[in-house]
Amino acid sequence: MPTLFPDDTKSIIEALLFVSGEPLSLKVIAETLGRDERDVLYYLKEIKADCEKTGKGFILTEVAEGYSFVTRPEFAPYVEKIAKPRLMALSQAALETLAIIAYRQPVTKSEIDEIRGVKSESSLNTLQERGLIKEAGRRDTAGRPILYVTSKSFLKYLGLRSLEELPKLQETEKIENESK
Amino acid sequence: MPTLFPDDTKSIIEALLFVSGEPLSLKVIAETLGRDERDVLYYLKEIKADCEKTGKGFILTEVAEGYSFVTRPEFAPYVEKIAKPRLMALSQAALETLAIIAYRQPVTKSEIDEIRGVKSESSLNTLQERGLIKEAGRRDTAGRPILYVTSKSFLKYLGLRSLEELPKLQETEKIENESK
Amino acid sequence: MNYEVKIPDFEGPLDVLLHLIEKNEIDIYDIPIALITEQYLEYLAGVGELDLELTSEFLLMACTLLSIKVKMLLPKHKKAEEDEIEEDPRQALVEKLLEYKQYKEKAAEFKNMETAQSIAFWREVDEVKLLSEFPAANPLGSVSLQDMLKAYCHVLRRAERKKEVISIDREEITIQEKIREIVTALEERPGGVVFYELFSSVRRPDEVVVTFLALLELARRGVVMLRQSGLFADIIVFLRIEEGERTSANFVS
Repeated sequence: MPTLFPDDTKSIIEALLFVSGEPLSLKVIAETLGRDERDVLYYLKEIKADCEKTGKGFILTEVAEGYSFVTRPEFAPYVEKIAKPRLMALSQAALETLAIIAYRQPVTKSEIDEIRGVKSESSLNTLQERGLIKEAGRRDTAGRPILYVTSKSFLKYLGLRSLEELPKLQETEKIENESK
Repeated sequence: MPTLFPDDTKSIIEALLFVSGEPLSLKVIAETLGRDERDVLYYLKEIKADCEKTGKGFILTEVAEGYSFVTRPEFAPYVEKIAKPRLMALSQAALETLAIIAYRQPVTKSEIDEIRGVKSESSLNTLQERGLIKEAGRRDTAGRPILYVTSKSFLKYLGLRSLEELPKLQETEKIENESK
Repeated sequence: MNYEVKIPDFEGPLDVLLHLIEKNEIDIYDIPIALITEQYLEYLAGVGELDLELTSEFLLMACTLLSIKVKMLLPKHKKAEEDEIEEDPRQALVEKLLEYKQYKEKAAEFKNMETAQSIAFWREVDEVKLLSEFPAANPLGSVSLQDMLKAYCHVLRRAERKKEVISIDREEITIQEKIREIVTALEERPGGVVFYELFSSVRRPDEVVVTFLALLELARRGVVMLRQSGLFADIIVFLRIEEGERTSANFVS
């Protein structure tokens, strides 16, 4: 079964698995190499064993779609530092915009602009990129402006089960007074 | 120098290199691990040797002020079948413009035009779109023209470790004058 | 003289000159300007149409060459050799050519490096997957519920102060909402509703318009029917029920 340059075949499979961001199916690997799927499977097993044996930083996993190298789970705390996107603190403008959306949803950009007295374009972008707000259709008025609402993760990160749990406005005034 | 779990450190470095799409600098690796850069360098050398020795599908290269795994060049015929298609090679005009920027950075569009004897507008656009050059402020002269410099991707694109590795210009005399 | 059938793709006038210098095996520091000018003009004539921007640059170079040629034909001042070193009219051009030449050569080296790099592949990182594996930190950062409330109060107070200037926030009713309202009302009254009744609770003029538009829209979609038994009789609005059930939700999609 193993043929002419067995080591090369194995290395090429490694190269393919390495370069692909997505899992590769047995079929795709076999077609790329012009080899039998059985042969490929044989090498995949070897690659898997190699990774285990030599304590590599990554291992070969088999998922529904195929085979893929993934980093060793126990290294996640380190990998996370590199892979995790860093976030800057939300600006006061973004916070205000978020608060308005939270209490007045669904709400349009121009309504937010009017309450804040300034344009909220970039705040809306930031909040949307972070998945704190989302679009919810359009208002049926002139220009059909986009309506914004808060997202599920907004609730999750504030530790709320539903929007009803948002403190009422009277309470907010209390807080405001207390904080003075 | 090597410490508690030497093997783990090496594997973690592998995991970091594996997960990062961009070359990782010694500094970033060392900070992520909370280790000395010297230690990291030691392991990087070992990882490099491992890749060579065991005929892996990928090798460790030093490029763009950092380290990165890349597929073994001789496997390119297979890898390119599954990798995302590459962008077209740069045109002669773009390469000339890139060379002028690489050696004379920071440099303005009109300086480039002057040297090439033709307009470089579209080359500049191409290079900027591909992230090989970037703007770096403006020259404090009439019209405040934009200054261009090469990016990190430029180093990666040509396989250079740093700008110091650029092939030397023959007219050393001239360059010295310019750099003053 | 042999004309090249295929005109090589030059990057500009300097590139053409370098090509001519190379082809004629000329010392760049001692360019036979008459010969080069002649060949350059021949080249220009051969290219046919250039795009307008390039044309001007090629023509400018032709002028430069011709003016150098003229300067070189002019008799030199007799005592020039003794008194001062007279500048070669070709000097500026030679410098430009040399400078361009070195970058052109580097461009060729870049080309080789580019080719060499094109067979090394970087890992394609699946950003989406990474994000799901390592979800971004709390997108709110350290913002607490209280922070948000404070921000809201702050905004409201600011808006309050400006209220006299700003138009008062009025309740807007959309056609969509009105449609929903009408359909709900009609569903409860299979016998139909008198047209005017639909406007009985409407107080503001814009709401009248919205109500009317909503009715028109419903009629257009075939959701409601309007019936009038005679001239000046009441117009009755019915919900048109078709086979299968409809809920008000269907009408507002």
